[in-house]
Amino acid sequence: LGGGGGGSDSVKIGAVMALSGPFARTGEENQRGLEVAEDYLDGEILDSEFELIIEDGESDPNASIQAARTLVEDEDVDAIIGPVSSGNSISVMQYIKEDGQVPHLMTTASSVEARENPENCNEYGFFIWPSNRHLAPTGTQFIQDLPNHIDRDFDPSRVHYVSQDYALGQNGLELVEESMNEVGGEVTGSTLVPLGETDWSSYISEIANSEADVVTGVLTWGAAAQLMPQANSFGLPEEKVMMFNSGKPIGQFAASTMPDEVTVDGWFGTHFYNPGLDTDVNNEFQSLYNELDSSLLPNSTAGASFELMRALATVIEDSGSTATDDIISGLEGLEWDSVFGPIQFREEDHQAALNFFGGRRVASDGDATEVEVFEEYPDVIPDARCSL
Amino acid sequence: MLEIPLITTENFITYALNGLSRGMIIFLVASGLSLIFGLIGLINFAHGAMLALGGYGTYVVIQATGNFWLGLVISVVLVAVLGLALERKVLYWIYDEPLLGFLSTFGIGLVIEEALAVYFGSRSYTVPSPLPESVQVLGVSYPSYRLFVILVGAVVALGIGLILVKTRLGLEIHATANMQPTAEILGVDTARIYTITFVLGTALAALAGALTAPITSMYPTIGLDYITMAFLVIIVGGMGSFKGSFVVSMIVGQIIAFGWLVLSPTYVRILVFAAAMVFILYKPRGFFGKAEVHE
Amino acid sequence: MLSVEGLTKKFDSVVAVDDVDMELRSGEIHGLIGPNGAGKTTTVNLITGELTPTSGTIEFDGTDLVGRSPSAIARQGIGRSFQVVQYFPEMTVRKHLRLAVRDSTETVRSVFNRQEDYGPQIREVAERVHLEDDLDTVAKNLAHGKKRFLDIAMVLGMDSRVILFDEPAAGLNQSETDEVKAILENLRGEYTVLIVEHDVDLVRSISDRITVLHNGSVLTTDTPENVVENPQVKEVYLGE
Amino acid sequence: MSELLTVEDLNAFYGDSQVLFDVSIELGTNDVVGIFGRNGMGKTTLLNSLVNRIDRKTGTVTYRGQDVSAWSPHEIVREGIAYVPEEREIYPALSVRENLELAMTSDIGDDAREERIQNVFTQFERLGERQEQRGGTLSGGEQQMLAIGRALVTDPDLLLLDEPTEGLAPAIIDDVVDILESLVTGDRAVLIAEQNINRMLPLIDRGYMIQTGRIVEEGDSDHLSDEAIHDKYLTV
Amino acid sequence: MSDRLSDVRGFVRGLPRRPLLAVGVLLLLAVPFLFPSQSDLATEALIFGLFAISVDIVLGYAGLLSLAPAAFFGLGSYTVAKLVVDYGQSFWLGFPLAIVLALVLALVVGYVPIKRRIGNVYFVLFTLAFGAIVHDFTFVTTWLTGGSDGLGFFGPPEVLGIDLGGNTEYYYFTLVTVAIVGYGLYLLIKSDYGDILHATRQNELRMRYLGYDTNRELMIAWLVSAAVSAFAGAVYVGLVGIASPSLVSFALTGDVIIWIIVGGTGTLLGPFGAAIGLVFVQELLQNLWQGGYRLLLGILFVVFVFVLPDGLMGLLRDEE
Ligand SMILES: Nc1ncnc2c1ncn2[C@@H]1O[C@H](COP(=O)(O)OP(=O)(O)OP(=O)(O)O)[C@@H](O)[C@H]1O
Ligand SMILES: Nc1ncnc2c1ncn2[C@@H]1O[C@H](COP(=O)(O)OP(=O)(O)OP(=O)(O)O)[C@@H](O)[C@H]1O
Ligand SMILES: [Mg+2]
Ligand SMILES: [Mg+2]
Repeated sequence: LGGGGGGSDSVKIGAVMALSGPFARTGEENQRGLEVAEDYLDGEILDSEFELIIEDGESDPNASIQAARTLVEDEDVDAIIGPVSSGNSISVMQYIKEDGQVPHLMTTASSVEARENPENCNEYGFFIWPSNRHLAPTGTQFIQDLPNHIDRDFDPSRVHYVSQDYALGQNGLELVEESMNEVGGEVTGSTLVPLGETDWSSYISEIANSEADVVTGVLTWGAAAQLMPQANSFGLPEEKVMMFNSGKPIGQFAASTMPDEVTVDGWFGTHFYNPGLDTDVNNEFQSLYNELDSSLLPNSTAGASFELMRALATVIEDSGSTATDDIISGLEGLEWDSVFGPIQFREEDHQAALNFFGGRRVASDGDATEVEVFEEYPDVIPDARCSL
Repeated sequence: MLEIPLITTENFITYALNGLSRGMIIFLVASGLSLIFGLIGLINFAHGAMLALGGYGTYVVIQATGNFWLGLVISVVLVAVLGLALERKVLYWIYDEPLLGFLSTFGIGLVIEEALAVYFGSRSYTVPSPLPESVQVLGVSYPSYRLFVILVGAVVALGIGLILVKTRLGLEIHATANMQPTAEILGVDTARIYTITFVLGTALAALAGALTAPITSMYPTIGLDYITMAFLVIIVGGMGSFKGSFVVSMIVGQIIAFGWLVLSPTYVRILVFAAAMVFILYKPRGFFGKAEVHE
Repeated sequence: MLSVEGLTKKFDSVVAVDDVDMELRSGEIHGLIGPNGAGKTTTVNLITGELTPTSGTIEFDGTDLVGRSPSAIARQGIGRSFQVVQYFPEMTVRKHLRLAVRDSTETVRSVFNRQEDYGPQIREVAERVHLEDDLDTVAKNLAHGKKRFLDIAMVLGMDSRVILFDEPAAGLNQSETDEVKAILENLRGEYTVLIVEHDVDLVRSISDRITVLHNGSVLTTDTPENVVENPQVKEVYLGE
Repeated sequence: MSELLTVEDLNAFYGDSQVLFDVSIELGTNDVVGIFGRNGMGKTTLLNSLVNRIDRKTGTVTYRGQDVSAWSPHEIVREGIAYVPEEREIYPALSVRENLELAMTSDIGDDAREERIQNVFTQFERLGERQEQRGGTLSGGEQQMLAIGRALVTDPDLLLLDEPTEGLAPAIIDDVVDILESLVTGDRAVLIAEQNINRMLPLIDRGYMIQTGRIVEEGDSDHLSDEAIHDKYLTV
Repeated sequence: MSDRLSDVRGFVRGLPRRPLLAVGVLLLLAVPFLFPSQSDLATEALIFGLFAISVDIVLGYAGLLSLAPAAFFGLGSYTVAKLVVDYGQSFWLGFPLAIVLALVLALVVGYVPIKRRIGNVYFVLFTLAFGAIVHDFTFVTTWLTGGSDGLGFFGPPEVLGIDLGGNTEYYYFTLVTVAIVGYGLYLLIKSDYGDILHATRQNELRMRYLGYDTNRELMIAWLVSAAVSAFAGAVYVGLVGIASPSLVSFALTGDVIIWIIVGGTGTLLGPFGAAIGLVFVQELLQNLWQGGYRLLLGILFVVFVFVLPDGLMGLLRDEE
């Protein structure tokens, strides 16, 4: 394995965050998670101040690569956290694999392309976010379990798929089709909304007229912020069971400025972060988060980068070294208690194993996010598909 | 592969209303642009930023008072005042240079959007709908806020259309736009006409922003997603033809509302842009524009 | 040399040019006069390709010009000046003439041209219109009369055989008008000239033949002496 | 004779170059006055200065006792002045009728407006035939008629005409001169800039001769019809 | 203020030109040695400089404001990336192909608007729509362009035993290509063709009646511009190793317009210098005020449009 800045005095960690462009909202929360982690660690690793250098990846693969390059080649960082989306992450992964060669901890990259394509996944990369192959079957399973929790007559074996018309949405569709087939159901139709679309009325009509009773899919925060209020105004959740993966809508309300008036009735989701989880680390995470000047609530996106930073600190503290090899071997198989509950970086493919649940957001009265958990899904991580 | 599904009357009405409300929103954005562009000849690229300001202004007032209508009025007035200041202090002397006009409004728009991004962050804000209920129209249930938007669009269209066609102000706007020094010696206070037109156009952008806020969510560059379409609409409708931008907005709204039945939505959008481009080529003066003028 | 037959141009309901037959003989100076709106400018625009005729033919040296672009027609050897002088305000007189003199069809080869090429031709043309001392003046700074001359010089420089002048003396004072007249006289025999002009004295004194248009149709084509005496022309145009 | 317009020590500039030098003229309420001079001597500039259509000027222009030097053009013309510019400046996209409508301020009643328009159509039949045609498609001469018509509909107290016969066919010039004759007999003041002095002499009460921006001669028709003056200032 | 300006002007004019040029060239040659950590950035700056020049030819000389330059830049990047990543072809094959594709696309897009002389304002909006289509298209056609993931990752090949993948090597490669292409454009513009464009801008009617096929002349400028933009995009993708939607985005178009205005339209050298300067300024500012760069850039741009519409070159050039 290659270099890494083992020799320098203080620990240097680089982050590529989407601070502008379509994923800026995710990037902002990722960054906030890092700030919380700095507070949490008192700014120190190995008893001396560590340096956190954040570069803007502009929500774009090419800018992300450039940012990573600057971090590795000019700043000589010991590890990189980020960037956000799969597309951006893939470009950085390829760069790390070929040239960069430092530990690379990704925040929300979830596409199959990033996680399973042997050209992309590599020995340097670690993933804390569940992959789409995680999300789709769990969501499908939850849909099958939903009739036990909803007092409505509907057929969980037929779903309509909704997402945005780009890689994430296109990939998600295939996976949902696959997992629906596995449970003997089907995807009866799909709506892929153009990027940058602000008026969703036609698509809502399409969804309303779909054959299926259940609507599912993956949404970015931006898309969810468009879909939810507009669908509510058309009364869509009264006609269809709305169940989305990837923390929408459960996390959505926490991490956006969705007003209270946007009703949550009829919206369901699967997620791995329960804000109500009563553990030391989650309580501290939440209180540090709330001290920051943010109108938002603690959420999984901030939690992800928070935990990546913690994991790095733990590994460096344990081995006393910032050498690339030492960090990677430390991370492999690392188990710890996170804001998501118990979690582990699997040795075979560097994917995090964590537990899921299905439920819904309920209207809250304070700043705490209330989540009603219907079902728990531990051990849903699929077999390793990428050998490093 | 194209497949044309059968649709029921109810669906048809819902789709048509979708198209109508979408068309009206496009029109609200386009109407201000059309005034400023069609009549002053200025490609006002800051229009999108004004729209965003209208939306954010409404959001801020709602945060403070909880009242949407107050937010709407205040933000439209404030943006109009900003438009007044811009026109009086900055833009008035570049009207006869379209390229410079485009560039300066491009710069001003950039500054406003980036300032919004720095201040509010790039996350989006959702504004609650002031009319959350649905009502029955023509046998289907439809969100009343969208019907309200349709109504406002229609009133704006009619009101401004009448001003342009029936009033002396309309004639003076035309005269000033085409040959300002001549309008002056015919007794037209052209400085006032420029100001009125620009401020009115800007206020319409803010109105569009405030009205769309409860439908969509606000983010700093939201304007860019609207104005490309709005520009095409006013060109296809015919430079300076208010009627044209109205009719074309309605057509585009309906195309998108029904287009997904036969084609994937992204391609519908691409198709609309492409069709508009072809149209510009074959009829640069647009649907309702007048024929080429010789010297 | 150049002949039009049955030339007609309709704008919506207005028939601006109505079945006009006209022939320019090689080397002659031909006047084209008529009341305002008679169709003179439109005729010139039709010949030069600015407008496409509704019907009729325009034949030049045995080829049909209808449907060709203005630049193609100009390259065939038909030059024109405009009712309102047309020039490049920010360029020097020398550059104007250089653009006129050089081969207008070549672009890329011009990379290898040198500054001093075309010098003699430019000087020769400038001298014809008395602009030789203004070669380095930027055109917008020229007096109005000299702008006129510059316009004419460009046409001469591009080596046309037929030149169409649309009101070359408009806006000129007497001495300038006389200068224009001298320049035009100078062209006789060398070029075939069509001149549209309201200064009847000017047209009469230099034209070999004059065509009178009225309401888009040819009233008469004749020698200057006969045209001025023609009662119809007097009635509709000269107004005596 | 009561004063309508007084110009004192007018200097006018385009950029750095001065075009008018210390020009002073005056005009009574019913005066018909000519400004004569060769091309480029400053006639148009003088008229433009009166209504403030110029980059920069010094000196005072007094109209009906008010100093209007710093007023904007529309404010000045609203005091009862009509201007027929040299370039005609017809609105190409507006119809003949709309061009006329535009010149009349909104305080004129509908009947009066229509009557004035019809008057113009009687004076220029050709315009009447083409009232819905767009200004830009009129021929040069037709545009000149429209420009004059556009001044007449305002029923001005002072009419400024800049070379009303330029670019017109001789027959039309006769018509225009006829119209001017009918105008000058009315109770309004007229200021005409012209090169074509002989046509104008019968019409005017007084005239000024302008030479490179300076008034060099002033007097009545008789005085100005002097061949010597013509030779000196008009021919070459 | 204007005193200060004329001081600057006087100073600059007083400087001997040739030695200044020599210093500039030496500086460019020495970048990898003087600032080894900045050579990537310097490479990017040079490429954007060339891109700015290519766009200046249509905007500054032909007078056509296109809002789609990024489409051609991106086309160059995507062509190379597609060949290398999906078809495993040679990196070099991408260059001629990129240029050919750009020429074809430019011809298709520009032919009718230029031929019909749809007018400046319409041309602006026409290209705005075209840019929007290309951007949307790049996102949807994942099978062709990789959608939002882009097409990557790859490095430039070895030539004559030199591995262009190294920062220094690629810098010199870029320097040489930019110098050659840039000088070629300079020659073209300084020749009679520059005058033809200049004159056409001022009075197209007159040019046509001088026998010039002005449509053809404008078309040539448009094609040259598109080809050079695509070429710049192709060089660029070798640097970053991935083609992604940001390369066809409106933001990039906005940037190139800003560079041109700040540098001075129709001066070639101005936009070139401004692009290079602003790329470095961006890097500097980004470390000082995260997110504020574009705001400052916007303010800078507005200041230039209103106060110095002739750009930096206008500031330095002699006044008549
Ligand atoms: N594009 C057009 N649309 C409609 N009518 C037109 C158009 N162009 C010209 N005309 C009409 O055609 C007639 C002839 O116009 P033209 O300009 O040829 O006259 P002209 O003889 O040059 O007159 P002038 O001496 O006044 O310049 C006029 O009645 C004019 O109104
Ligand atoms: N916009 C301008 N910029 C610079 N100089 C100008 C401008 N307009 C006119 N001039 C100059 O001012 C002088 C006077 O011009 P003006 O038009 O007043 O003359 P004129 O007597 O009306 O001539 P004409 O008989 O040609 O109409 C001329 O030398 C002319 O070149
Ligand atoms: Mg004519
Ligand atoms: Mg004059």
